[in-house]
Amino acid sequence: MDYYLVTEDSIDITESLTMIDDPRTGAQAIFLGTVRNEYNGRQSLGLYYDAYPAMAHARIKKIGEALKQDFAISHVVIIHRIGELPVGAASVLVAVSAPHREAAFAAAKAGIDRVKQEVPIWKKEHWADGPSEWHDDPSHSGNIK
Amino acid sequence: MDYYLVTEDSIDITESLTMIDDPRTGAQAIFLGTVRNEYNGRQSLGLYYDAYPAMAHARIKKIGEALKQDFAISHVVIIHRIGELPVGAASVLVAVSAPHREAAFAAAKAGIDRVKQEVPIWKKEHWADGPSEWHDDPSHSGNIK
Amino acid sequence: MSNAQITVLFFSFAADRMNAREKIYELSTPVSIQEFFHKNLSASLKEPLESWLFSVNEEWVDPQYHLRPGDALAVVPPVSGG
Amino acid sequence: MSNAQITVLFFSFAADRMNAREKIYELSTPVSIQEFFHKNLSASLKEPLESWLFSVNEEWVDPQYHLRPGDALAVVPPVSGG
Repeated sequence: MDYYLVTEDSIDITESLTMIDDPRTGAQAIFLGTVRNEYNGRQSLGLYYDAYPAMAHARIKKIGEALKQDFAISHVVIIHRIGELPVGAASVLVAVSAPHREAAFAAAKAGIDRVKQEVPIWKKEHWADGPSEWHDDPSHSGNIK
Repeated sequence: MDYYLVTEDSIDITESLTMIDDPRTGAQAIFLGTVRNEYNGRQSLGLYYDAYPAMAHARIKKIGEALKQDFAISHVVIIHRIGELPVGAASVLVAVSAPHREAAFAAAKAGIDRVKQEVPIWKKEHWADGPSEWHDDPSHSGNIK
Repeated sequence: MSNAQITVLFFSFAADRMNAREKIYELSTPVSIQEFFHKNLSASLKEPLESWLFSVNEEWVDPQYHLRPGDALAVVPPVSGG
Repeated sequence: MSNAQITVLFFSFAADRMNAREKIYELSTPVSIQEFFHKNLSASLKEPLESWLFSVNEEWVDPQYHLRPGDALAVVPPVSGG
């Protein structure tokens, strides 16, 4: 089955694998994004993810449906966690199953690329040594592109 | 940590993710191979995996070490299950963690490609409608390349 | 909400600059997002119109879209999910 | 195992054709894998020398390798893991 979720709960990887499970598929490619302890060399204590939940869910679903059109894959799960996330926590999962591995890898890669570019979700970096800052805020300190 | 295993036990994905976990990594790419219910259109009941265990383990370790040389990744886990595997069972896992997703995907893809080409492991297809056959046996029925 | 009102949603640093995640505005006359932005939002949001994306009722729209009573307009900064 | 013996390991369809996963052979004189193959294995394994890979003591070797007493030679079909 396909499944799309924007949630404040932790991401259940085992359950996601069960959802893409299919006896016709031999290849599962999974991307898991986690919160890092640094950004551009500056220490971070974690991230806060803001979202426009209804649009984020709709966009994630649209991305999943496009992946099924564009690649020879069988099932897709995309989950994005929002809210306060400590270092090490999983923020995003893209899992696809396919008969063959080339399509599985290509779809998982395209899926996470599109999630990062298109889904209305924003992250705020909790710096260890200063005030928290939103990514891509033009008025920030310069540590975030 | 890095971890390499050839085993008759089922593959523990959650444990593998714990092994590649690292606060410096933001990207985990995982490939999971599972036993399909068909091969080239012919129905299958499962696979038997034969191995030269000591060489298979050494080769898998060598592949993992090469991935760490060739890609900007932090940790690698490669596990290959052998023995009798029913349809749906996981036969192989390649999991890598990296600061960034491009390296994680490229390394996981290269890893599974090399596992399939270089590791002394052989599979026998249990056809639903006829005698079992080894893959790549020149004297087989023609259903396996 | 009266018939002549719209809801405006703010996210990320737009919410910080507006000191609000949601505001109600009166629509006195039909206006485009662009006109509405310059009249009501520009001073607080600071960044120019081109810095933002806009959606109305959860669909992306361009700044020429004419707001209608009851619309939910969202002011969307560059996304940074993942 | 006497000093003049080697062990030969067979896998996959090589094991089926030899009806064994492991056999002990006497090494009367020093021989290359190629010579050993043609004398002892070729008839049962059926496929020509070029169809197989060989390892000795878990290292890949070519058919010109000269077998030594105590060696563990493996006859390795094309791999098909994954």
